[in-house]
Amino acid sequence: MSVELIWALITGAALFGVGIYGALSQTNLVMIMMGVELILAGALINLVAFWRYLHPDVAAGQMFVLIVMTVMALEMAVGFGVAIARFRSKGSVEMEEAAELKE
Amino acid sequence: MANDLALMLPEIIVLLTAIAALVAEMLRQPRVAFFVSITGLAVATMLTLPLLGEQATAFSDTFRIDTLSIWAKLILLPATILSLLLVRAELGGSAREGTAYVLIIMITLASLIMAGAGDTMLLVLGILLAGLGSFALVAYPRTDAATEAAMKYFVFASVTAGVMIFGLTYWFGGTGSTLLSELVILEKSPALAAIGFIAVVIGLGYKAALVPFHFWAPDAYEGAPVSIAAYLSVIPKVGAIFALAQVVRDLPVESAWQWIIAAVAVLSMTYGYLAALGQQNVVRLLAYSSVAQAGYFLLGVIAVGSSPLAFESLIVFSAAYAAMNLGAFAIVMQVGRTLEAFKNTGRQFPMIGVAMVVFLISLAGIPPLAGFVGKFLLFGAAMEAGFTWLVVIAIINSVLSLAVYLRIVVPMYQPSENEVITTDTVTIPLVRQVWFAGLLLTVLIGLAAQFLLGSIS
Amino acid sequence: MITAQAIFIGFFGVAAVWFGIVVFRTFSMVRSAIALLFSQTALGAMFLTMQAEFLGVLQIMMMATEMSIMAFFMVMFMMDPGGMGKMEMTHQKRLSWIVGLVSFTGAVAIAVFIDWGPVATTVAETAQQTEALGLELLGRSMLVFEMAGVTILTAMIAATSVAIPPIPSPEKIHKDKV
Amino acid sequence: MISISLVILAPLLAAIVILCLRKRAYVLALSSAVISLLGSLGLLFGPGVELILPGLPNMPLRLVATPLTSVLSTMVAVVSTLVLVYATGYMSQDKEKNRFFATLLLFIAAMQMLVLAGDWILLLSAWELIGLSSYLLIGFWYQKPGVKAAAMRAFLVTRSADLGLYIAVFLLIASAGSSDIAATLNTDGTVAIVAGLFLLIAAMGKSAQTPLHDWLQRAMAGPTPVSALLHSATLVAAGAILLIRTAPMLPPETLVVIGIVGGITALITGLIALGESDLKRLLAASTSSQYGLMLLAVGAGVPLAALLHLIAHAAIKSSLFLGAGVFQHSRGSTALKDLAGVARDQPRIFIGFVIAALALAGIPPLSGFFSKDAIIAATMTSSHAWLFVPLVLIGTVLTGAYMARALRILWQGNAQKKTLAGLHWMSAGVAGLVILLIVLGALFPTIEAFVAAPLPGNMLAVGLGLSAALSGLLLGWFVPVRSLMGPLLEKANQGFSIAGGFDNLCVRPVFAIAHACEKLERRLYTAVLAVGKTGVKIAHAIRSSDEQGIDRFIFSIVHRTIRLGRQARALQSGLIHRELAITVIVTAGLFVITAIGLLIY
Amino acid sequence: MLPIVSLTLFLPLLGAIVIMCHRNAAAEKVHKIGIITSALTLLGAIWMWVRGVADPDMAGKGFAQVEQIDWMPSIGAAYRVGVDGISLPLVLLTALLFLLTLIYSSKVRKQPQAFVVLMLILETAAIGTFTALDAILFYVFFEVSLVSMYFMIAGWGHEDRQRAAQMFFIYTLLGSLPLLLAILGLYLGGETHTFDMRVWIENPPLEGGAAMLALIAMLFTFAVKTPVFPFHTWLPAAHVQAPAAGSVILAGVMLKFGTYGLIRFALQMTPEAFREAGVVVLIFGVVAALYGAFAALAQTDLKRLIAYTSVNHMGYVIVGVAIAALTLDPEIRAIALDGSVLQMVSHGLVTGALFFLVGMLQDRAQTREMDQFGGLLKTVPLLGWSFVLAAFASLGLPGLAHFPAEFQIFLATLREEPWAVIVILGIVITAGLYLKAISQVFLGASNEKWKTMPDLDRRELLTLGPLLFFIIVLGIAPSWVLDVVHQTTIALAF
Repeated sequence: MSVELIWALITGAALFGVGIYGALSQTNLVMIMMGVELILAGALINLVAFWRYLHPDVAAGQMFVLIVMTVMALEMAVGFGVAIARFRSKGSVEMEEAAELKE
Repeated sequence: MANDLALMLPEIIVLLTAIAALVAEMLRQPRVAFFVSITGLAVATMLTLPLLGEQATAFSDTFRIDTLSIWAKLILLPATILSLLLVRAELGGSAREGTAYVLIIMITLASLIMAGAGDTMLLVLGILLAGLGSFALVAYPRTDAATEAAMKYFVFASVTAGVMIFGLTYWFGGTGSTLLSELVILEKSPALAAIGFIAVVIGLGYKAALVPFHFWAPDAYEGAPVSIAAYLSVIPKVGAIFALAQVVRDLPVESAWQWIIAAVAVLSMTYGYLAALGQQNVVRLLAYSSVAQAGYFLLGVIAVGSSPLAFESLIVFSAAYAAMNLGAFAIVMQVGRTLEAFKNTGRQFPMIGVAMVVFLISLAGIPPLAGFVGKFLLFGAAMEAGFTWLVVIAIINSVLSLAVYLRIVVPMYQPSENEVITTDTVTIPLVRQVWFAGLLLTVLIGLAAQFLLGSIS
Repeated sequence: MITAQAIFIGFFGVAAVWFGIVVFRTFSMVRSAIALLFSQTALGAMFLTMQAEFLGVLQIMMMATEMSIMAFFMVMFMMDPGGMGKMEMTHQKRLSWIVGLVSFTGAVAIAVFIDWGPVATTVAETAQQTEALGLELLGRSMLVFEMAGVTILTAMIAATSVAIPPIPSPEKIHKDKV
Repeated sequence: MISISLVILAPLLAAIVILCLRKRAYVLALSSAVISLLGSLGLLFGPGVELILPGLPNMPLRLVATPLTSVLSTMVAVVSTLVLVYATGYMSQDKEKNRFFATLLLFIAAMQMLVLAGDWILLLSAWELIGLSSYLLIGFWYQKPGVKAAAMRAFLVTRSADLGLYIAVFLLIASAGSSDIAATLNTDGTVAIVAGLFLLIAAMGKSAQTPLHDWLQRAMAGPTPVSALLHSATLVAAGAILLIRTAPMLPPETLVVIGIVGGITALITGLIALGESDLKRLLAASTSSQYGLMLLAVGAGVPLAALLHLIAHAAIKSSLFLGAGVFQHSRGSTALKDLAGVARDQPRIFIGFVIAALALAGIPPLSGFFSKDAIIAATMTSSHAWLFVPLVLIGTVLTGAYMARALRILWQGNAQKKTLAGLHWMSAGVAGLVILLIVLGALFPTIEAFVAAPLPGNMLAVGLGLSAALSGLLLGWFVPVRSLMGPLLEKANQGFSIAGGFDNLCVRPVFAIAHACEKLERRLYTAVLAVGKTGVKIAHAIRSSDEQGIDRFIFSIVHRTIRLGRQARALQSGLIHRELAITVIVTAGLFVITAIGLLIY
Repeated sequence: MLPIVSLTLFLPLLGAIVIMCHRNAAAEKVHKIGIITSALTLLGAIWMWVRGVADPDMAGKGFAQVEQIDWMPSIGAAYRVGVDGISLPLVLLTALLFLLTLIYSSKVRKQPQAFVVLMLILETAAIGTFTALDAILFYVFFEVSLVSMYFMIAGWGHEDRQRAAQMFFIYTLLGSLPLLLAILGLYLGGETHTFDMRVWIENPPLEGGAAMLALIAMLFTFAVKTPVFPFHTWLPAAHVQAPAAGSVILAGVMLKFGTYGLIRFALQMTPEAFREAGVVVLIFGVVAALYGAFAALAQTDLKRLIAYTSVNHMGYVIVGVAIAALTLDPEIRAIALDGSVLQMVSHGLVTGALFFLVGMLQDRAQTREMDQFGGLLKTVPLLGWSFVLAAFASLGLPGLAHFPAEFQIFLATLREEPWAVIVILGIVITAGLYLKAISQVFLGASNEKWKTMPDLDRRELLTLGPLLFFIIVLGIAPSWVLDVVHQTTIALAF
């Protein structure tokens, strides 16, 4: 067992926890997106740590990191697109105000 | 490599179709985009046929050309064509209608990729791609409802995708590979396998609208145009379910993955129908029904590896589901979104009445229609896998489902107080073609299920 | 045994987490965005520490761009640009806090209790790594790579189509005239 | 072969033809009766025949003509022919006479079938069919008040008792493995005792034995020829015939019971007859009483004596009834007080009536004398003579008494002259029967020889019987009934009903059960619900559904489900963070399930 | 060889399609097509009858006239139809009843097209249920009949039809799904995965606890369908609300699905388990028979009364089947089953006739309450006497249809489980209730209100005539049916 791996994984776990907290507690769409970014950051650090300390010769690990980065970027991009559309129609991206569709 | 490309030809054609449609849209030729899309998808379907019976992988095992993925193409591509007809009927003439076609084809591509995914990265990308297109489609009308639906959809999607990716990293840590086929290694650490699998269930469960990841679905379907809702309730869902089947194929049993699937199945079936029971809005009702139907799909997933019926049942039921659900939505498009609108339609328009009744009782699983054959196979598969109790719950839910679907049937044949003929219910040719095709398929799949079964095995 | 690497990892890790927490503790979105940027940069630094130089650099560069875009948007969508009013932007804090803590604990438990097997002590040189990644990209993961490309294309279309202002449909114009 | 089918088919076909043609009913009826009579005579003088017809698998239907059955068949044919002759006159004014004749012919066919049946299934069928036709005949004037109740009563009582026959038949078939009556007569042991007792129940029902005697008197609501035919010679006879035919198989234990039942009936219904105030009802009670005597004979182990009395009684009681019918036509009533002096209106008929009454009482040289003698002699040979002989003698005294009383009342009074339509037909019928009852006595030795069964002769019996009959007649003629019966009169008029009789003992409990079932139907699931009534919600669900019974249960489940659905929908708050929170919590549940699963594996 | 079974089976469906193609045909024409189709179907059934059930290859055992087409060979499901002595009489009965019902209903003017189409679909489903030799096919037809009946009640029923229809549907669907489970169990339990019922009958695939579970599932289904106390409450509700035609089909044909299934599935496919549970089933049968009789006695509504007597009569069938399951003696088994099958046929004829009669009465008087009538025998003699005849047949009078059947059932019962013969009390109670009904409705003084009530017309006579004829024929000479039944029942061995 290596201290580095554990520490890195704990960092990932902490980022994940913070991200989850953010995603659940924020009222603003953009802030929720930040929470998601943090969750994905946790995933990134996990992946890199696993690659480095367990499977350094597997390039797929790095590849996965790239994919996760892509996911982060694309979600941001489309997220902002949706935010703009929402802003145009409603003037706000507050989630609490988005409760027209319900039972 | 060339062989890989040949194996993936249908997907490539789909991609090219999307690009061609995009070009046509950019040239402000939505009609052309539409016809290009239809033609391209039809060609892709044709090109899938020679692959039947193939058992191979492409691109170093990252993509599987097997029964599931081939049949995903054969089911989802025609279903997409039908959806496109519906979309054309509803959104035709609006600005940037071609974008909708492009996005739809892209989502279909994503669903196909998911259904054949052999690599966790492809799974992630498939979910992402399907999601990205869906938000835009749901937000298409730009009304308050549509943007709200898109926003909720987006939040749900991004959070669940994040959790899923985070969980999947552990699989990489455990196996040292992103390939699904390497999951067998996890036999020694089932806890790790289980944790990763829950993450996958979260991601795919959201896509397939399984309880408890379904919350976006009713809102999104209600906010979106009906045709888009019809599309979203079928194609990405089937893709996600197939992806789940691909995942569990290599998952060691010790990870208790069957338990998770069973739990989610029970929740989905029961909650879906319970929630549908009180709906006044037919689209919402069908949304919840699609949640429940996703639960039924899991009966096939649970049997993967322990019953030869598993794949057959999944395929037959998804074909049936596609036919009847698209048909039902098509009729909703024609009649209206509320139960009020359905009053007396059965008497005024006998054909629409008959068609809707057929779709609904097929959804409820009454023979000899497609839904019955599908569910029957699913039940058989689950029983063979030793999940008789699950089948019992499914059967009890079938009774519940009947009550749900009768909620639509009953007003259709109830004489309304004022026998005014609602003139706004005009037959839209494209929609009529769709529900007619759905009707035909629903009946045919029920009667000639062997055609499917024979080709599957 | 605590190595220099471990110390750096620990340091940058704490930094990343700290800035991550700060994201949700400020009352201005701009500040949140900047905190997130720092957090991600710390993460990039961790990558560098873990000898994934290509990824580290990529992370820092990408996040810098991304966060600056985010900052623009902050300004656009912020109700209180300066964050002076200390307005509340959270709800169900207690539950979120518990869930966050439980997730953290769970993930830590996984990290600690799972037997991860033997640890590799050395990795390939940076250049070889990058080469291997390139081969992976155009070899085994070709399809994944291509899919990522398609996804980016779709994201562009999707983002554009939702973001551009709605054009009234020809029918609508016609109707309005009538 | 031909004659055996003629006997049954002739009346049956005639009935159908009458229903189709709807005219010339009496011609057809009479001719078919004659054909039937010829057929049975053919059987009587021809060789024994057995006709096997397809029936149930391995259980074919059989018609047999043994000496016993052909004698009975002849008796039925003769009596029915004469009754038909009478009915031609009696019914000449009735609009519905087609239906009458058709039903009557159906009845005759069924009776012949019963008599000639060679297997249990056919016997059972015939048994039930005569029940049906008697129902139809008793209820012939169905629009009159009281008639439908009488018909219903007759059918229900006999049918209830028929269960005994059903069970006896099942027992016999089960033990013998065949439905052939001849084959089952070898049964012995417990089965024979039990089956015998069940047969007795059936016979008690049909032959109106105590305590099932009540229906017969009520059945007098039907037309008189019906009474004459059904309630003297045929329908009631079925019970006795059944026992006579199965006598070879009946073990002593059963015979005692049969004898006791017969004796008690003879006593009780004799008393009822004595106290009766209606001529037809008197005759009906007398019928029960006479059949009681026959059962005594069977119980004493000499079925032939019973057979002889059966035959004699058939002729006697038919002529009595037919006479009563003429009186009824004459006075428009059958109550004895209305009939006082009617003898002077119809002297010729009255002569016949007197002869028949004397015959019934057992005055030589009429047939009744011989048959009653045979019964007394039979009981004296029985091992239970100490019980049976007094019973027979009392029965005989009572017979004499009530007949004498009736004769006296009919004789004393004033004449009311009135011409009657169809009187000559009626007279012909009565005359035929009276002649028959006179000459029958002479034929008895022939019958004895024919059936080839010894009959115990006993001079003491002759003396006892004769003195009993004479003392009965004298008592009846000279002593007023009130002083003769004393406190028993009241009871007799109520039909000696114990604890409310048939109505209270059977009908009410059955209806009570029925209503209880109906109530249960309504309450059943209310109760089920009450068990599960855990909260106000469910109680509300019950209240809100106004439907009763099980439906309520079903619908309350539906309501509960819908309520559950509403609660489920409430989860869908539209607020994404709440929904996400639910997702998280449920996912945590998934983790728990997984943990359990992992531990188990 | 002409595929007569399939032709007969699908002829009504063809007729339905023909009618659907004539979208604007007049009501008369629609009815004419319906009647012609069902008449041809009856001819087909008669042809089947003439061919008989003796299969030369099987030495009288098993099924005859088998027709088979692959349907889903990969899961062992095929289109297999055929008949044996148990199903053939029921097919004939079905064809006859449908023809008569269509004749009777030729006056229907409320959406005649849909009505006739529904009837014809129902006919195919009913014949299919009886002839199917494939479990899936059986289930398919079983359910289709359910759906069509639902629409029949909901569309053409009386006052409270929606509720009754819903009740009927929920109840019987809830009932039929366990059968699906049992079918799957049998399918998976066998060595070769097939849905061929003949294989299952030849070698019962399940044993022990699994067989018992499957049996319980099947018993539940068939108990609801038959119906057995306490699952019977849908029956009176459905009958009272259903149109006369629906009632006739429901009672005459569809109730037999339950008992037919009981023989075909429960008895033949899980015989050992059934033997173990036989006493319980027997008790249920006895209770149902007595309860039905008593409950009928308390009714004031004529239609409800007849509906409850169905519970009684079907209770006898259950008793017969239970006895057949319990006994080890093939002779007793044959007697019990002969009786049960014949009872099904005669119940179809008799109850059919009774429901027709009540329908006719209701058409005339718009009420079914018995105390509203009185003395009708005088006013409408034909109707009255027909009712009397049918009622006496129903109460089990010899010479009429029910007697030979009930006789055999009781005989077998006494030979196997003597205590159960208390069920025979039922025949007295039914006698009582029918006499009560007859005397209330038809006897006594005529009610002024109905003085002008018309007697049966030609259409009605044409409907009733054949039924009454067969009631008598079956009572006098049951052997022409029993011989066919017996061929099969005597060969049963388990």
